[in-house]
Amino acid sequence: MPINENKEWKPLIVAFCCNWCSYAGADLAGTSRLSYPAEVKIIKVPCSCRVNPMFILKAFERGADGVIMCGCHPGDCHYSTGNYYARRRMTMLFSMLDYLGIDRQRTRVEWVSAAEGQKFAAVMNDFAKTITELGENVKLGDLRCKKQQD
Amino acid sequence: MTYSYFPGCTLKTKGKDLDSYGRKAAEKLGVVLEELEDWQCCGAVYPLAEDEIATKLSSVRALAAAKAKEQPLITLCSACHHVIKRVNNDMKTKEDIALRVNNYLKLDEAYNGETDVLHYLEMLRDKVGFDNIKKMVVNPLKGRKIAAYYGCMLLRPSKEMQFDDSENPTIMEDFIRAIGAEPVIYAFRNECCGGYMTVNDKALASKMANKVIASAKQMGAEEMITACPLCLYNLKENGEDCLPIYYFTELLAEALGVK
Amino acid sequence: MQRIGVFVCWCGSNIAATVDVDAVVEAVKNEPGVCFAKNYQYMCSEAGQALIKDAIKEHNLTGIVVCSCSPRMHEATFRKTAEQAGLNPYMVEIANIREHCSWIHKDMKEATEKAVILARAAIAKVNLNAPLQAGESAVTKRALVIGGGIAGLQSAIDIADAGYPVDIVEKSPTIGGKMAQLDKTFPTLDCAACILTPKMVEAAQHPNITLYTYSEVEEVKGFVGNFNVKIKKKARFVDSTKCTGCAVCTAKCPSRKGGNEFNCNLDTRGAVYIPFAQAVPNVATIDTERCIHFKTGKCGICQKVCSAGAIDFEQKDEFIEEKYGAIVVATGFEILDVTKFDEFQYTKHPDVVTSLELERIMNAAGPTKGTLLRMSNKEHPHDIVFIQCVGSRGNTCRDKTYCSKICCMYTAKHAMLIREKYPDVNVHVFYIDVRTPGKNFDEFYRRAVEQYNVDYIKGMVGKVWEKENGRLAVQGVDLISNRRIMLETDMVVLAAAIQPSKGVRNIATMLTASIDTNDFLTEAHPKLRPVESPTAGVFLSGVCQGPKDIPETVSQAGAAAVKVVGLLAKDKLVTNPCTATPNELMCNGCSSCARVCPYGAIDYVEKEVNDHGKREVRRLATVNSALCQGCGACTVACPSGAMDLKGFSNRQIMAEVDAICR
Amino acid sequence: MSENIIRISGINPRQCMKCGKCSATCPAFDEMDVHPHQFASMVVEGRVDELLASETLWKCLSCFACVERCPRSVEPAKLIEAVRDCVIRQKGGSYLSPDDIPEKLDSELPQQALMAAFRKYRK
Amino acid sequence: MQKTAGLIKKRALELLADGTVTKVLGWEEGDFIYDVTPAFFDKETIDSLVFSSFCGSNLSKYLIKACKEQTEGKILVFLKPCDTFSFNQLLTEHRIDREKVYVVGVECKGMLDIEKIKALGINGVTKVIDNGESLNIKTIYGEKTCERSEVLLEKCTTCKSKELVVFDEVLGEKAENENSQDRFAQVAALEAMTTEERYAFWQGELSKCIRCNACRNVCPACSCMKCVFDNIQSGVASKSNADTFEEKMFHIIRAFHVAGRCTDCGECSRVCPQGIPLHLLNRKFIKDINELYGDYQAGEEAGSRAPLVNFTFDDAEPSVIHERGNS
Repeated sequence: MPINENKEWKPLIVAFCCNWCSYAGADLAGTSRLSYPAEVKIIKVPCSCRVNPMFILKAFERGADGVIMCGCHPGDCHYSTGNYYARRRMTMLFSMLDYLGIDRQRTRVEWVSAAEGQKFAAVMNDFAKTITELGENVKLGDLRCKKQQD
Repeated sequence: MTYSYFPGCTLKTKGKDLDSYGRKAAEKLGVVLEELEDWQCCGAVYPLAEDEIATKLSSVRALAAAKAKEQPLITLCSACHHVIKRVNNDMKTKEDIALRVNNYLKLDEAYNGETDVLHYLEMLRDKVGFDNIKKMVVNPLKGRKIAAYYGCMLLRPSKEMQFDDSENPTIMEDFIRAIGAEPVIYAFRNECCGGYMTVNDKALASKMANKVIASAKQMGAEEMITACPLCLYNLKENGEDCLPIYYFTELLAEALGVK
Repeated sequence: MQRIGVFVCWCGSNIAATVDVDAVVEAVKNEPGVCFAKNYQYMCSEAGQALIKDAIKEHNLTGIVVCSCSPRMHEATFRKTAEQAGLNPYMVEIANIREHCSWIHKDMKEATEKAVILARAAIAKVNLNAPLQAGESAVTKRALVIGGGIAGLQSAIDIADAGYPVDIVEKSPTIGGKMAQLDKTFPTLDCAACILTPKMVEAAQHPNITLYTYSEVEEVKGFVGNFNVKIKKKARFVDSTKCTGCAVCTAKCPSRKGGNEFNCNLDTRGAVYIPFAQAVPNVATIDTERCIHFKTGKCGICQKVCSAGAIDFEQKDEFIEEKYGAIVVATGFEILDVTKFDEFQYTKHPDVVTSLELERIMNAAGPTKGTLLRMSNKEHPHDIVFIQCVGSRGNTCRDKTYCSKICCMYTAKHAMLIREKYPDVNVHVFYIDVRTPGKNFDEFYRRAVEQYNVDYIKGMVGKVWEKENGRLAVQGVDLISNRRIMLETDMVVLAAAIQPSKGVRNIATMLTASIDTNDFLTEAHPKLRPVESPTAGVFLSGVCQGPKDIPETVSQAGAAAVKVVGLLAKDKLVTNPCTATPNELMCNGCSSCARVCPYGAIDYVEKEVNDHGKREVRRLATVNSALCQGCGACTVACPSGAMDLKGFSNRQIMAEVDAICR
Repeated sequence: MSENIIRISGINPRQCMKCGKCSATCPAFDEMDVHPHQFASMVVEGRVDELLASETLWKCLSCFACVERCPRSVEPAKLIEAVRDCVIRQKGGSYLSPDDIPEKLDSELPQQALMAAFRKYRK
Repeated sequence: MQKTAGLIKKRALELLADGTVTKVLGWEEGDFIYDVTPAFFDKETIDSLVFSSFCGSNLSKYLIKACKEQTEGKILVFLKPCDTFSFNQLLTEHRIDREKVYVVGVECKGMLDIEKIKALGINGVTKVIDNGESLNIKTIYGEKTCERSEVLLEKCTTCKSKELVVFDEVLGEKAENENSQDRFAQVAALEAMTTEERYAFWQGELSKCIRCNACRNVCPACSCMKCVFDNIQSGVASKSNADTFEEKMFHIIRAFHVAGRCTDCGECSRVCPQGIPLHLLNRKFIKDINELYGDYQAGEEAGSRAPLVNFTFDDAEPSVIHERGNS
């Protein structure tokens, strides 16, 4: 089946959702028929603390234009403390990407509970809009491709 | 034991006794107090407004001078102690205030609250030790029933002053015991005497002083001590029928035999 | 190489109306590993499941992908289906093309494209799936209850009644806890002893309950179903098998200066003592800190007067090791130290007391034999002031941030009891808010105001001091009339905050149960699992979890007991197979994983490994799969990637990323 | 205007739980028209004009009893000082003028009393 | 320096002789005096032990393997102040066995960078005489002088500490850490740039990388039994698949893996043959950690909990990164 035939450019967005809150929040968005762009593709993980920064980098390297991670609100983690570790890890990773000059808007963390279908859809709409405005992500791929002067 | 010493303006004039006896007693105790050169008035009240900088500068100069000498800074007047200790705390913990003060003062080296600020009483308790003072007393003030008047400024706010338990202080009572007298504990020892109203509302100042004096008398006090020239003035001048009231340094000098 | 079947569900029109299910089948047919693909109207129906089972058998499938509704809906269904067809249930993956696709997109082309991508991601993952076996672990059919107050007793009795043996460990010489110190209970005003002591006796006599009083938990090892606990039975220096509780020794003991804790130190007790008349066990205990014999080697009067020969100065601490399947924590509370609130003169004046002290003063077995007297001069008081929220609801270093919950009600109780018994006593209550949610609670409080004329003043007290006449001056404010209140009173009663018992930190550490910033134990879920700790097999009962009154405590104790019984009723526990596993050859033994594990599931062993022929002893992480809940925190903390999570491995997730981004 | 008070004082008046302990503790309570516990809610409600006109500004002793005993770290003395500062920082807002001083002097008055009065009551 | 070198050799001999240690980990001179490399010595070879201003290398990492192999007796190791932080960090991570090591702390006033010396046009160095602020350098072309501060290793110009945080005994004279520059100044300068400028900077630097792995091999924190990049199962290393992921992400992932564990010893930059300022990646994390989670110095205290395996309930949200740039 042909994909992307002469269409306007559409971003590719990967969303990591924890099983207990955010994935259920996404389900609720579906049950409530709240639409958000089809560019968003969800990967289920047991907890936001399962998200290895390498997964995010891998997504970018493979052509993702934006990566968002969703987990339970701090304090509500099914495993009590997972999202606290995730919060530090993601803060550090995002900071490093920003430091390298990769657009800081391409990464995001949102806490979405199982009851927040509305929020899930709103977040995805907003994130997709931001990424669409930013355009294609080429920087990370080109990070080591400076033409040598001599 | 050598310390920088900040006497403050009142101790050079109306509160001379607090200073002179303090120095004599210190000498006797083997404590060297080096008066800071060119110190300026601390400002008498600590500016509570977060945006006040100018009124904190003179305290910072004194603090920085002590830092340069690598000495803790000793104060004697309650008001000076309150102001300097709190300004020091601001310099230590409030980044924006420290930044603005340092930008303004342009000291050789930025000051960030490094100096240890000690009240004379704290020096007696923590450095000399009341037990040692007891040993050095030559004229124990036996049988004298003395009420310690703390007032507000030494104790509060306790999280900044870290002087003693603000509701149940013991340092002055321990001091009284060390010089051989009997401390009298009374309810209003840590309540304000209203001294700072003395200029514009004498009636209020006097009303409040009376409460303190009555409270001390009720518990059987025969005399009072304080560390604050303003409290001393207010209790003595605005209070009705005040008990004999002294600076604590005067009784210390007396007990040590250097009065 | 896997042999994968893909089953695309129409979900009637729920999916099929927006996703071109035929196109999806076509698109995934050539994906790596796929050897069968089909769509069907209702995959979860009997017929749909039969289709899956037939395909598994016919095509020898090693894994399946079902493109359907959310896995939260039917993953369990399809796993069972697979299992019935002889396939490992963990070889099933769901592509959520309903909630995450057909229901949120309108454009068919767009939705179909997305469905294909989601299917591809699931296929990529299944390619890397491995059959997983849910583990099993045996359950020791015995429960431990830590704490012998009303919470612990109720849990223990309920578990014991269900037929399981229970041990209660209580650190003080008797069970009964704080409730034993209370006089009357709200809102019914029945006597605490009358309802508690029968429970104490019941626990002591229950064939399934063993009491370890004057004992402490020393060490906890193991995991749900299999805890190994070491209990220290402190030496009482009294042989409890011989002691008859006659109390002759306690009366004759010459060391009588020390405070009596049971009466909040308002009176004294001997160095050999029985905390109170109804103590269980009714056995004396020698307090070695105060005993003349232990201090000087002389005395020994108790030994001489004991006709049973029960006094044994040579007794040693005893250690007991026991196995348990479940542990209930019921460590209760203590009263906040109010000496930091000396504006109320608590340390200075004996007529300023805490509410618990007042309970003892009002109690017939208390220091005044139940007569309300001022502690300073043992005279009848004419005025009493109650101050609420002392140490509760504040945010300074001397306050607790929470509401202690019980104070409003017990103060109303105290006020009412005093007015009932001594109508001449004026009672004033300074309050910030009166909080009385509970059955018949507000009615109770209103009775105090309306029938008993208790003077409730909205406002706080700023300072209390002694007057010349020995009475107390109370300076407060009435916020309703916006005026200063000056009262002269005979007693001041402080409603001090309650806080978790000090020992709870230690116990929480041993159990790897988490505690919050106030030292209350954390529940697994604040709404849905309120009596379970996040640590499997550990249950919470009473105030150790948060402030609560007696009825709530008893309900929670019962709930915890049911959870324990539910656990002990099982012969085997099935463990989640999606657990973390370390690769021994890659493990650095650096402890990063153990530091982030919320369950204490990771331990270290020194083990010889054979690294490509090289044998050496290394420090290696091991995961106790019975404790591991599969969150994956450790997998990211591990720098070498030695730690991986079954069912959500690094490669599996990377493969999904790849498939989505392809 | 409320924002100004909040900025100068560095205090979040919304932390107040209206327990009244500040007023219960204040030694100058009876002299005041607006009482310490009212300051926090009046700042929240934006009733700053009433506060600016209040006698309380000149009766507060800055003895920090309210600061010390407030269970919610609201520190009413700081709010009062912030309002007082708003008054004296205005032109003509000074409460004390040097001309008033001579009649108030007596031979024993320590200078810190004057210094303090000037610091508190004028800019 | 010469005096300390003498003391070191003397102490090594004594400790070997009295049986306190059976092996010595120190430095050995190569063909040139500035060509100093880590080496193990025993009684026979101890003569080649040297200590000079070119002993910049951090010996702590070599103890991981040595501890495993050491069956009895102790290993003597010489650690400069900054090296002791790495040693502590390895202790925290249970990679080395404190019981098997005898640590002699060697005071240090900064080590020299031969590349900087060469850049001043001073070649053929045969001897360096330390006069405090200035250096007399003997070369085959005669004697030259230069300022000590001009030719310090990068890591020494921004020395984090002259404190030895772990040792059994100390040799040499304690130096003051007064001239050290702010070690976060360069990071702050990069942070102050626009996104595009930063990108250009890093693209320029990282494009120079030849993936020689020197940084990884020298790093005391990069001591995994098996590196993720060498492990097919990890999903990131895929040399066989013509996959460029590893190439592109190597430095980011490496920095992340050592975040909170890196003691800022500066070895990565020192050994990089392409002169990539890799320490600026690690320092960025250190600076962020200090600013967001409170000051933390890896290795300062053995057994401390690294910031990325820790948390507080009110940590900053990741959105601070977004907000920071917008202000």
